[in-house]
Amino acid sequence: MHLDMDYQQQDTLVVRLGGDMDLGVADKLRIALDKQLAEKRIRYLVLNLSRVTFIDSSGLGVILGRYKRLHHTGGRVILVGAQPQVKRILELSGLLQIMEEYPDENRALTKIV
Amino acid sequence: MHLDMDYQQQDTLVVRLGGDMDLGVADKLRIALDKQLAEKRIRYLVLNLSRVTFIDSSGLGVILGRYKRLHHTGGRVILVGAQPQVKRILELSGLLQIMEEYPDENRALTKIV
Amino acid sequence: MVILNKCVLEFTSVPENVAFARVSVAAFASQLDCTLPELEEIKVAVSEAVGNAIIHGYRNKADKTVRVLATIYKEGLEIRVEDSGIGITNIEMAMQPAYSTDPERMGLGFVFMQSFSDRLQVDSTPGKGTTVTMYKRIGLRGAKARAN
Amino acid sequence: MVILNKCVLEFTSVPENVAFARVSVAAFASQLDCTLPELEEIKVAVSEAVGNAIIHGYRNKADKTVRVLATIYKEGLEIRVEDSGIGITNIEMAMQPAYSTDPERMGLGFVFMQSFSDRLQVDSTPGKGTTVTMYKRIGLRGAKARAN
Ligand SMILES: Nc1ncnc2c1ncn2[C@@H]1O[C@H](COP(=O)(O)OP(=O)(O)O)[C@@H](O)[C@H]1O
Ligand SMILES: Nc1ncnc2c1ncn2[C@@H]1O[C@H](COP(=O)(O)OP(=O)(O)O)[C@@H](O)[C@H]1O
Repeated sequence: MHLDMDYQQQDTLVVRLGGDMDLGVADKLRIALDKQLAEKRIRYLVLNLSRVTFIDSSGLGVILGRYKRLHHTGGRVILVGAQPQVKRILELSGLLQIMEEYPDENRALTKIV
Repeated sequence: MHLDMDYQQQDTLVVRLGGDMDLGVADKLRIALDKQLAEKRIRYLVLNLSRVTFIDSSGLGVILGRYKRLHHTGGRVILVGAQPQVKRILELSGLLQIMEEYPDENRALTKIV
Repeated sequence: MVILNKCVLEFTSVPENVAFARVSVAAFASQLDCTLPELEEIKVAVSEAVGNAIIHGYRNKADKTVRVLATIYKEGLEIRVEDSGIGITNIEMAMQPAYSTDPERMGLGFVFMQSFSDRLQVDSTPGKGTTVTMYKRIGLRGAKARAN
Repeated sequence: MVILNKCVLEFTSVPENVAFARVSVAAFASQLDCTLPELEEIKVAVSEAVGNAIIHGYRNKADKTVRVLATIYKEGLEIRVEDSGIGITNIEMAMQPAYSTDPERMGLGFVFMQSFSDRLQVDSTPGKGTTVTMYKRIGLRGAKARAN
């Protein structure tokens, strides 16, 4: 699992994830994300999934948890660039019914206003 | 394991191999190669290994066996484009001391005279 | 049904082994004529079942053993995931979509196992452990799909 | 030495399972901080040992079982490959480079196992079977190599 953080604006955190999102990395990922969400006043969390090779319900749980946390204070989680096999799991899970998904970061960032 | 045969000249057979060369494919590969060597009067066997992802002593055995067969009648086996991990095994095995190895098919084919 | 090939994996109940288990079963399953999407489905199903054994069955205790059996038949693949953990009292309820005894989790594990296999069976005895058996038809179907 | 993680694979003695075994052990070993060349070495070593169990130990009989145990210690990885086949009468001779009882083979299996591990031990009882144990130091070394 790779993780690379980038602040695009004061309130927007872009996180580029890579590797497998499963139980083996869920805790570390959750802690890393929550640390950033707590330190800065993040309203928009953009998760770039383009290098994520696998996701299961433990990985989805990390995304949903961040969604709930931000939703609470009026923020949003925006997903970017999921590969077909990952996108399929996102769809099946219903997450795409509550979160937006865009093909690339630029398009995602223009949706943040 | 993928296998793709191509006759460059009457006496030269170019075989492009792909995948893992191990015990699981050694028999099939041996049979496929020997069939060609028997049907045509092949003198030069060019094995393009550029898409071979793994080789062990069973895979090396298939190469050495073809070498012995051709050597017997004055022919040669020429190796092409092995990836680093495959090349390392070829080197360790001593095969590169009796066979030529070239970075690409063109260079290999110019050596056949 | 004729057994063509069989393997058993036994490993420590730590989260890192979820990846090991799914990669191993996928490597085994790739002997069948399965498509890439089918392999992905197998990986997700194994991930969910092994994850459940660790989190729920063994309540994250790291010194237990999870067993995975994979059997290749002419007609398909059977995957069995066993733990000797706490077991499930109400299997029917546990298998309901979105049901989870852990508020942090989504209750999608059985949903994925269900939709990614042609047959799913859960056997469990409270205090003894749980066995999840998934069967997936692969073979001609895979070959055909690939030919298209 | 403290055991950090452990897995056991048990599978039918068919040639297709050589790939399954090496991919599985590599997936397990990738939990350690090993470099790509180290992973390749592990794959070759497992391939040779499992191949030997099938070809020599079981003389290509397809209804037998090969067992592979992998253990992660803080200092490295131990891989053990067991068969209950014909066994080796003269281990020292068998381990000699280029020695093979099969004229079609190269006698390089033990050479690779030797050069790709820090310790190689072969235990065998004629008529009972063979156990090959390889130990490879991985850890700081891998991390350092990767940092370079
Ligand atoms: N191996 C198991 N041992 C004990 N309980 C289990 C096991 N697998 C599943 N369960 C129970 O079934 C519930 C639903 O499982 P699942 O659909 O995978 O969702 P989740 O893992 O998100 O909770 C779990 O919350 C748990 O209570
Ligand atoms: N598991 C085994 N059971 C019985 N004999 C074995 C086993 N492994 C190796 N041997 C013997 O040791 C010899 C040398 O093995 P090796 O160096 O791997 O070369 P090769 O496999 O090419 O013969 C084999 O030819 C065989 O006689």
